[in-house]
Amino acid sequence: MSLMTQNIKALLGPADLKQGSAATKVKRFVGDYGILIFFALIVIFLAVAAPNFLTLNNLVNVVRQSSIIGLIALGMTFIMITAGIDLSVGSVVGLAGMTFALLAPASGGAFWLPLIVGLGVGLLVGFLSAAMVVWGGILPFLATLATMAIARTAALVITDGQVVSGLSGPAEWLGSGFIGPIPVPVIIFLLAALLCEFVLSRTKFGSHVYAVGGNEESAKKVGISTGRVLFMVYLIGGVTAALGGLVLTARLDGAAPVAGTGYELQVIAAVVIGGTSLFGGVGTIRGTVIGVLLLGVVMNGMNLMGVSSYYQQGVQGIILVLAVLLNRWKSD
Amino acid sequence: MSLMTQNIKALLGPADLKQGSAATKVKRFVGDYGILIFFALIVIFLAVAAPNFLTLNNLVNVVRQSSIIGLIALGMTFIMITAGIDLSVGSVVGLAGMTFALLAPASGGAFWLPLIVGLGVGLLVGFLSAAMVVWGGILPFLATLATMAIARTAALVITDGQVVSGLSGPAEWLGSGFIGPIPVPVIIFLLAALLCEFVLSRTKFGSHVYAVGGNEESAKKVGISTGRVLFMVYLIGGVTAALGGLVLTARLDGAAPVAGTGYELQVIAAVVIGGTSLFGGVGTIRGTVIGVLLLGVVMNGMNLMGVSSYYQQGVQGIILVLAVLLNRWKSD
Amino acid sequence: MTDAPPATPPLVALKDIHKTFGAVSALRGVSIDVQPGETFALLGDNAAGKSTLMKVLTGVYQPDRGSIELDGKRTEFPTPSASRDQGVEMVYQDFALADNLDVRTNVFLGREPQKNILGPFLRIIDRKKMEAETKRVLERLDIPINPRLKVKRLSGGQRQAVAIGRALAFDARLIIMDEPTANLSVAKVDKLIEVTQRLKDLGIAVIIITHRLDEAFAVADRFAVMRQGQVVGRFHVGDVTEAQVAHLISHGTLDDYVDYGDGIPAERRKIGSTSSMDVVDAMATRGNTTDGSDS
Amino acid sequence: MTDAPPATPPLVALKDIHKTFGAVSALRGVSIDVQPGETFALLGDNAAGKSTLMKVLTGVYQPDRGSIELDGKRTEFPTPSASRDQGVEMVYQDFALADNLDVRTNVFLGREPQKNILGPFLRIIDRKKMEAETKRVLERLDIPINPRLKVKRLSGGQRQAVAIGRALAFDARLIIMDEPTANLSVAKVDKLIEVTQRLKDLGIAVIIITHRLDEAFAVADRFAVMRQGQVVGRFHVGDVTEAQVAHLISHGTLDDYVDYGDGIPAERRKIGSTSSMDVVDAMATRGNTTDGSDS
Amino acid sequence: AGGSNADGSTAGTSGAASKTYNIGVVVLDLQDPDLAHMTDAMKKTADEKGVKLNITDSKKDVGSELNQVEDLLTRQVDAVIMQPLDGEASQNAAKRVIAANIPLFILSTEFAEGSNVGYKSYIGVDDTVAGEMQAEYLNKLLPNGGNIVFAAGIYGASWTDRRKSGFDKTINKNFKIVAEFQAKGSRDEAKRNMEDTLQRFPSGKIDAVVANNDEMAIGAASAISDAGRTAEFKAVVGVDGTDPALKDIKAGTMTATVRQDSAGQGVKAVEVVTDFLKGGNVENRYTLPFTLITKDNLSDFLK
Ligand SMILES: Nc1ncnc2c1ncn2[C@@H]1O[C@H](COP(=O)(O)OP(=O)(O)OP(=O)(O)O)[C@@H](O)[C@H]1O
Ligand SMILES: Nc1ncnc2c1ncn2[C@@H]1O[C@H](COP(=O)(O)OP(=O)(O)OP(=O)(O)O)[C@@H](O)[C@H]1O
Ligand SMILES: [Mg+2]
Ligand SMILES: [Mg+2]
Repeated sequence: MSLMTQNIKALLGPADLKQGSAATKVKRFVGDYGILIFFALIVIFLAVAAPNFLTLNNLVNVVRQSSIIGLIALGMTFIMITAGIDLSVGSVVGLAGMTFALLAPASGGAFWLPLIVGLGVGLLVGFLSAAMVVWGGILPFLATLATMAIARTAALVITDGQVVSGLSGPAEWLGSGFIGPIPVPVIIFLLAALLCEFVLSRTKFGSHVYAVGGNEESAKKVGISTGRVLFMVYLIGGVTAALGGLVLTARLDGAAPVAGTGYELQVIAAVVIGGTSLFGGVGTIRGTVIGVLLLGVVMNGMNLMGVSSYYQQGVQGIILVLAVLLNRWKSD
Repeated sequence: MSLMTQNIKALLGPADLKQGSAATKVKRFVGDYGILIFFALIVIFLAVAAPNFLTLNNLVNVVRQSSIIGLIALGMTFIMITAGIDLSVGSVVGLAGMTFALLAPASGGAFWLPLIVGLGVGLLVGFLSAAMVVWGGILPFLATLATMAIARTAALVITDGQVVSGLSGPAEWLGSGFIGPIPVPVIIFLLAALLCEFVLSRTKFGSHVYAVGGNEESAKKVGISTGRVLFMVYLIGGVTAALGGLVLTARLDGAAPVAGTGYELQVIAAVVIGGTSLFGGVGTIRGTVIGVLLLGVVMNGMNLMGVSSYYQQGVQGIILVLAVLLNRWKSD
Repeated sequence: MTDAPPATPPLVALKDIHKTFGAVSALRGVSIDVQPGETFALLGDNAAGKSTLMKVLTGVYQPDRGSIELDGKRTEFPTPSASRDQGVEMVYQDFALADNLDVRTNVFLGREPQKNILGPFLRIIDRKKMEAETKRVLERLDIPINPRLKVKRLSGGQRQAVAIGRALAFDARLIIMDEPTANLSVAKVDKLIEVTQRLKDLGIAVIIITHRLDEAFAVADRFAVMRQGQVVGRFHVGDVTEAQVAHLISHGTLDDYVDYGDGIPAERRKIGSTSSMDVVDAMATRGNTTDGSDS
Repeated sequence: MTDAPPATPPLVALKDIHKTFGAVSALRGVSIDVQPGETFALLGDNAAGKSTLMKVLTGVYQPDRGSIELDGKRTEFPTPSASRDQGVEMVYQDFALADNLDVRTNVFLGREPQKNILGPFLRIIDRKKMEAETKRVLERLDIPINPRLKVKRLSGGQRQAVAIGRALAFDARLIIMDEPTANLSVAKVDKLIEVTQRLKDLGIAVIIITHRLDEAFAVADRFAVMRQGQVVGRFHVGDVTEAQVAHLISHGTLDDYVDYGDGIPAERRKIGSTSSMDVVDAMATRGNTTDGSDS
Repeated sequence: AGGSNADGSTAGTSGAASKTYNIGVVVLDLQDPDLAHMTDAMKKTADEKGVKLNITDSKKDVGSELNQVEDLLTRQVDAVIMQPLDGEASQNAAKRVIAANIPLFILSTEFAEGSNVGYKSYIGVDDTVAGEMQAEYLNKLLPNGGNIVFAAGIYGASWTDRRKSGFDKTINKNFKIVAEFQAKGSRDEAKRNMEDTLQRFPSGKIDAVVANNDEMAIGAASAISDAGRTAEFKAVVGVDGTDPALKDIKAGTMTATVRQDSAGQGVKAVEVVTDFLKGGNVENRYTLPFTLITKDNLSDFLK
């Protein structure tokens, strides 16, 4: 409970020196909360301009849609804070989802088994990436480009390019069920986000993640086992991507081997909008959550307003720039 | 002429301290030439294993296929050495090619006009990216993600999603012509590569590109106008991507608004295989050229050997890892 | 504590400079001036604002308030390049080197010598010349370094030498050195002192920031002492003792200074007393309250 | 130049250490040993190999040849964490700070204190404790810094203080300080000397690398002089003069040392001579052969 | 199919038995389930016929398509079966084959009207017809029209453009497309877009969903049933006739699909090419029919 309140306090802003002139204060406020303010502005705009936007139904809808990208983005945040990147997440979504879909009908009611195997697949791919990065000394971009190719190949070969359809009831519940008024994917996402926020901001391991990203050599010199930290983040990245894949599969009641293609770019965009630097050392889970929701709300809003698909990409690009301009204040 | 010999010398390896034990020498040799050796090994393997690989016809074919990705990779090398990235190249290929295809038939024989306008489109997108990066202080990843979206939208809107076909003869020559035994795209690529190699390794501007990527703050402190350098590299990136788009359009005798989708990843992979770091400060054009050819040869070889397309991605991934493992020696 | 107004305008004058970073006021109305050809020492405690003041002068920071005058004319340095173009060279405390580049390239960064090829319009970098000049400058500083070594491979002192070499390699009117001797060995320090004295003979002004008072007294004509973002004293070098200056640096005033006549600053007298020993005592008694094991 | 074999095994002994980087032989057979509780100074010219030797001892580098003994038992430090676990703390010459993190986090990096929540299995970082301890350590060094400031915002001396504070904040058996006073002001240097002396009283061994001979003579029991990757002299502190050591550092031998009886090293005598003035002369006459304009 | 098998065996005895023909195949996207299905069928037929297939993938990129064709030419295949990515932009690749004097067969996608690529034969369907059949189905089902949500594939891709234009031409004036989104053929994107669209239009404002392929129709249907609004929709119609779509029709979440016999096209293509190589005569066009599948005739197709 006290943990919760502390987290809420953390969400409201970083503790920092709070002295200084009024102008400085305003600037610091915008810097700290820029993306939040921007998010609020967009929500207000859509509440006015987009019919039905501000209905409970639609808001639940947006969060549910965002929860898959959101889950993947959680792990990506860890990885990017270490100055890494994971391009394989999209294909992990495909492969893990595929595994899940293949095993789920066979296992009947006991959907824990396919769930664990699916997550295991994510762990395995994360392990491969980590091994290349840590033991092979290969740049994350390339290592995960390789695992991306390998995982996608595996998904295609396993099913010979076919779609796997028809999950069992409990498995489907993962994607379409509700607990009270809240969809299951949303609950999974929120729980995972809280856990990640806790780990990243409160634990020793979290602190080391920032250290590795800030200055890997210094981190090594003070005795942090940087290899272990890197291993962990890629494993986390693999698991969250796999979890995203399971939820996606459950949501679509089937898995295509190409599912998740191109997700990596969306996920990275959301994480960066949330204030995580590609160069490592900086970033928060709460920022990522906002980044994910911001992208989700914009897409939803454009659909509600009936913006043509032709223009949607362009509008998204512009929103992106605006969001980041606000984030920039922070780095000063 | 003397310039040429110097460049060839440069291609053969960096001038460095050449003392040290025999083992050190071997290690340094492999470090300096690792990717070249690896490239040679692959070529030898394919010469034996892949029927028709070592025919003049096929070799010309491979280089011609690689020349488009190659052109784009030249500009990307500049950008990545400054620790930047350009995700918009794929959509610049689409937009510039589209412009070229729209103007080429109308201009009859004078294909210089559409050519210049096409390149101008590339410059414009590059300018947009640069403005966001330099004036807006937006991270290159996001700035170019935005220009990517904007350029793609523009291409779709201009032609309402339709393919533009039927270039005039001289325009087609750009893609399918020969000068002597050498295809025009290859000549364009080689000339552009030589020019870029010259600029990057011999001129003041080139030296500043490395400085900005190595330590932007230090570069600023010694009086380098880092903004100007960044502007230049994004303009170069825009022009080379546009040139790639023109050649692609000419080669296909038509332009689809979605042409070039996903090229950015291929290009970045080639550049990184060639030894350029995502974190900036390191890289060469000659490395990029080898990276591009390596990817091209591998794809071609797999096709000639009849490797199933399902496995091709996986094989590519593994080759990538091997190539990079060799490059890693260098950074020690 | 007052200077007689000089006949010629100062080479450079900083007037009432203010600079705030977030909640920290680094400079709170600082004015100094340096005469042409003069060697000027800027002294002060850690975090007094010395480096910040010099970065204002080289265009790295823009002051919140205050002005810069060059040869008596008000000027602005919006970028380091503007300042460098006016003949101001600086050895930064963090060296401002690009680790990925070799020594010669670092020395000539931003000022690469060029030579013509194919006529005057196509010019390339003259690496040979860079190498030769780099060798010369470093050898004369008595710190020979292979000009083709990457800077990241160098020892602490070698890095510092490259930073100093860069400032010396060009025709400057004013050379600013921010703790240039921090990582240099004894003989190298002496050499740098020599070089600085020689610069004076050539009419090149020098501002040196240092914590070694003996060095400051060996080279400087005048100096200023900063404390907490303000100047607390300006002296000609003969007017005060090292002991007095040391007192001023730590206390910001000479009012409570006691002269023992032997030149030992009051601070040093305290050595051996128990005033600030508790930190170490605390270490001895802390025991295992701090968890030292890795995660 | 020879030590009597000590009765107890040395705390740490480095034996015949070799280390080569590419073409550069940084260490060519170096042996030193440090007794428990002893303060040991490692002296030497720039690029002599001092920092490299210490990085071998803290597990940053692996030696090409040679061995490390701890309490007389042969050991290996494959990683810095292995060395730190044995109670070896080091203040690195480049500080080894993570610029993106705040002061307290840097001080406790790798050793974060934790507290239990929900039982002993769920433990979180105790930031309050980190903050309090950080404040204490830095205040006792007389360099108070807000523990929540990002390190990249700090002045040169403040950064150095954080690095020193980190080494002092834990229970060490051996503290290595690589030029810890380089960026510190006079009073802070004195404070650090005090702290070092106090460490000795507590039985904590210290290895200090410094170019300031007065500091070395003020704190050290013994010292070694390195030159070009080898040890060229080992002394007890009373056995030689500062002047002799300075000569040894620059020349690698005492054979040609001339004692003027006043303790001024031969090097300093040369000040004012014309031996190495040509660099500056060259600067004056070079004119515009070097193109200084920006591209 | 039995007949052509017999043809193959007679040709086999006519002396050319020693020669195994190599046929190059360029498919537009092997990661597409429907096309994967098709190539599987082609491989099986090839095995039966004793010819060798070299299947390559142009990965939905015209540049890569041209590369694949060039590589096939380098391998000196005896014939090329090409599934053009685009009716216009793929012509250059096709001409490359003709120029190399290798017989070319076009599978599934036709070149633009009026173009003269000298291929031996076209085997496939006319995507325009699929769109027309979707429209006719709606015209008949809802003579008074209604509001349609349209799930488009990839703008600029010929299968999308043709199916869409066939639909637009044929649908009667009483219908109105009130929303259209590009879901790139993916179930995932279609579901997301449909969810938003359902938010935008409350009950009673939409009557039908038309999708350019089955995956998108399935995604849209899934969004509708999640929202509990299945009953509102009089029609949810796709194209392809994939197994999951048939299941959805059975379950009542989809109402119809237009089956294109992808596997049948592939089999036919291999048969035609083999005939040609063995000296047989081939026609210029083999058009395979589409079939409308609804609940009524579902049992004929469900396995
Ligand atoms: N970029 C910055 N952002 C925030 N604070 C800064 C910045 N640069 C300097 N400061 C603060 O300004 C004050 C003065 O710093 P400065 O570097 O000028 O000190 P200094 O006199 O050079 O000290 P030292 O002798 O330790 O190098 C310090 O408190 C420092 O924390
Ligand atoms: N990582 C490295 N790669 C290559 N060469 C290195 C590396 N580290 C040190 N060296 C070389 O080893 C030699 C000794 O360096 P070291 O840093 O140990 O000197 P030092 O005695 O600490 O000098 P200083 O007093 O200047 O700090 C130098 O010539 C240096 O260039
Ligand atoms: Mg300073
Ligand atoms: Mg050192």
